[in-house]
Amino acid sequence: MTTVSIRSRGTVTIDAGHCKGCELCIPACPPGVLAMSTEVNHMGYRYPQLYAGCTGCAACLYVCPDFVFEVFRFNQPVMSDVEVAE
Amino acid sequence: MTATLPGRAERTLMEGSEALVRASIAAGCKFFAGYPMTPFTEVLEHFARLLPEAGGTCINAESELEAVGMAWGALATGERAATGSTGQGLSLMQESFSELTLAELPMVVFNMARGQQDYFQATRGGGHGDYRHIVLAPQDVREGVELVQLAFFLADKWRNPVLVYGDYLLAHTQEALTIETLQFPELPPKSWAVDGTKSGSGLSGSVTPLGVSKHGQPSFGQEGKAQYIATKTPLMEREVRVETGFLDDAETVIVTFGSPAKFVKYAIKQLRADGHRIGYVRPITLWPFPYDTVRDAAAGARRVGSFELSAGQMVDDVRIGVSGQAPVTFIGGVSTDHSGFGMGRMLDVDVIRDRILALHTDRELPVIPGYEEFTYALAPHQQEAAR
Amino acid sequence: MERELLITGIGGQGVQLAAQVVARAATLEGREVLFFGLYGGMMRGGNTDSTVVVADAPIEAPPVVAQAWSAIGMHDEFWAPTEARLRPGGVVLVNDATFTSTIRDDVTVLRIAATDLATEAGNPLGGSMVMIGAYSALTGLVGVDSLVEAMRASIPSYRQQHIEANEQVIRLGYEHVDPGVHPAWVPAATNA
Amino acid sequence: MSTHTPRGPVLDTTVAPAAARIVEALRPELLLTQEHHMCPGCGEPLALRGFLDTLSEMGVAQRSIAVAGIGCYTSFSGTMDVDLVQALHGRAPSVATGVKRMKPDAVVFTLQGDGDMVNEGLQEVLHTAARGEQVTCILLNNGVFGETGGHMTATSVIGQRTKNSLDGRDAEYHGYPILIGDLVSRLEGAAYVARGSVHNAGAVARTKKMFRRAFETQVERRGFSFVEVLTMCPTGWFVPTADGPGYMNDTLGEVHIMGELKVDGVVRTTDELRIENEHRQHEIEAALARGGLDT
Repeated sequence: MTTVSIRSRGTVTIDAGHCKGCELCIPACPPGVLAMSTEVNHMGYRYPQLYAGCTGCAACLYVCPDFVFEVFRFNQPVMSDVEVAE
Repeated sequence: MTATLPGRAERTLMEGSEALVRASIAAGCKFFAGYPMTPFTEVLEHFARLLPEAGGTCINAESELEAVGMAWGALATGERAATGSTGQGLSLMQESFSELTLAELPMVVFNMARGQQDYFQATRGGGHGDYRHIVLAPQDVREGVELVQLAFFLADKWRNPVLVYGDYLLAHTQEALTIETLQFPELPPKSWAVDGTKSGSGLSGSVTPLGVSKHGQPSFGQEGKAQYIATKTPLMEREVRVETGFLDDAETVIVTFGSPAKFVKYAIKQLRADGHRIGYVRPITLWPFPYDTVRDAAAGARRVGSFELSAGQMVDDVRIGVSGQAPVTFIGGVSTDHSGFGMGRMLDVDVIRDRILALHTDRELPVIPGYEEFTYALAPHQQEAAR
Repeated sequence: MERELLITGIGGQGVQLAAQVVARAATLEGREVLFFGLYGGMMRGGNTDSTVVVADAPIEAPPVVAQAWSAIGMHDEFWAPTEARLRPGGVVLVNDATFTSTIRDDVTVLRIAATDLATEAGNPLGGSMVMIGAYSALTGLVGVDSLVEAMRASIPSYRQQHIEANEQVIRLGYEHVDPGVHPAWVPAATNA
Repeated sequence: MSTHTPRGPVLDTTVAPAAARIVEALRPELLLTQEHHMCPGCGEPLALRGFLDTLSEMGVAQRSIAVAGIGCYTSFSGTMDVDLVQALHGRAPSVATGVKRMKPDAVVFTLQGDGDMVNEGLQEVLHTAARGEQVTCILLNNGVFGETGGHMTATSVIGQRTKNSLDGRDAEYHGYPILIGDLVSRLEGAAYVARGSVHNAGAVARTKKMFRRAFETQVERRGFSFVEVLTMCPTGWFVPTADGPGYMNDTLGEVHIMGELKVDGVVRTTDELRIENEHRQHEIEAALARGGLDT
């Protein structure tokens, strides 16, 4: 394991309960910080989860048919130290 | 040498079409859209000429489908609006007529029919679903001026389309007239109309034939909407209007409507002068049909005749009204002029009088010269059935 | 009292205009008026008929009458149905220039050479205007001044140049006939 | 677009962060609820967000009137916070005409699908455009009847498999698709005509600008305006939801070429549009890489 420092300029909230699992947001995310859950929501759909590195660009929101994203931009970038496999 | 009768000098000689249009404007009509078709065309022409002067808009729609849609949009904003055509054009509008009823839009529709063969279309409709339209059938231009204004009032009163059923004669006959604006009881403001000002407030509205409302507002649902609309039908049935004449001691009762009624009444007056006990019932509203009046008239009569220029449509309603109290005979017939737009030779007081008298004296209906039996055109197996 | 006037001829003779002028003149005089024109779909040469009903009380007659008190015949080609509708004792005015048929003898018939009179006055198309002028003198159904006023209101804007010539021939027709030979109204009605 | 694999723990996205400002709200201001019954991966809500937010941003929301056709999108009739007139299938442009003539100061727009506009009501939109009616028609074009379950429409492209063209649309048998935007752009009364899409974030942003130009055209009374939006219908196309954007771009997108088809009365050729599209796509990708789209 090694620790890397990842910079996030923004973040999103995800209303997972309204997600229908279409996965359009996953490839739409420029920094690639969204991945589908293994769990399912109450409707039986997998939903996106956020990892460190969001830029707050809103691309996920633009392509989300179910309006589950809300997009925020941090006043100051947030640094996260993340342990990753080598 | 000009001698003017007092109090009548204000009137002008006016074509029926123009009178109906001026009556619409007097009633506050602000929008009209139509597509030319004989004999409705002049109604469109007069709207195109007169409505802009009165601050309204008339669009020469590219089709009947579009005409009724445009009027639909204008009505949804709360303005009084109308469309029209002949029965043929109205056939194209039937889908909208059905759904306008569900959308509760108070559309006034002019049918300048080519004959009286649109009775079923007007009273039963060619559209889908459960719906009824009040149908007003003026006998002449003067009455048309009143009924058009009544049509706009009733449409708003019931939030339901109202048809004015006219014909070639009504559209083209000229009479000396003044258009007087009639007063009707006040109606509540159209809080249901949309104008855009409630958008974005959380309280936006919608005008829709569907059973849905805006999110968070009470909604009928599709089934509920159909049931709600059905509750209006028996209430609108109270709007029945009818004229009767000579019924007190009538042995024969003739039921007749629209322009031909004027011919029938004239003929009956002549027959009365000769001592024949004949009376008439003239439905002014074709729907609701004056079943009770027909029932009462038939109660003391020996026979009932239905005179209409069709293959026999209103006669069904006459039979319902008579309810078996007396035999019902259809004494009208298909009768158009050679162009197919106007009315044929059956529309003649002498011809009509002969038919009424034949019915009254239990004789066979006279054959009208030139109105051959067309059974020769039947295929052999059909001819067999005809025998 | 209801007075019916049938005008018949062939398209282009001014039948519809003549009927409209009579109807409008009667309107100007405050009468009840009903006017319905029928023409065979052709602008020229087809049959053309008009019905005018004038009354001093609301009209009961339908716009196509079975029986008529009077008629004007501009041409005899389509005349027969009109003649059949005349009541005994009725009155007929015919344009002698283009109407040669004989007419049944239970009606009063007056023949005038309307087309010739109009041509002499320099308005060869004014025959129907001569006829209604003459009809005014013959019956008094409408006054001649009313006819002139009604004619002015009936001529479309693009034909205004014909107004003076038409007035001339209406009055010519009026003066050509002895007034009041077959009166439409009992005196009390016109004095009302 | 994304080539990275997410790393580290899943972040908490259930609550709004501190020390941050909202860039884009959860749902459009003019939607009464975010819930709807569209299928997973449907493109229609994306277009909906585009024009609703545009109305809000232009400050004309409080004088806007929608006229809805009949299709899947009709279910938004009850959730858009916009005064609305529900029209019959195909008839919305005429209804909008009547509305606009009576309320000339309102921003009046139709919302129609390709079955509604290009099949049932083709004459309506053409006549309304030709009249130069001061309304905006919005077409959600996915090349199928979504509501009935994926049937061929007048805009389905050659080779497209639908429930009633199982072996693909065959020109000889089924005829050719109608390029409605191109058709409308040729009409003199049409002042602004554009074809956008919602198959990726860049396209969504670009389409939103089209909505703005269209509504501005109407507000300035410059004539009829028209925005066609290619939308995904993975259900009706019988493809996985995630494949929707790619399928759309490769099929509908190759025939119904995106771009502004008519601006200020000038019609642009398909070649011009193709060149511009490549250029635009590079720009948008670069912008996204920099961290955001300036909409």
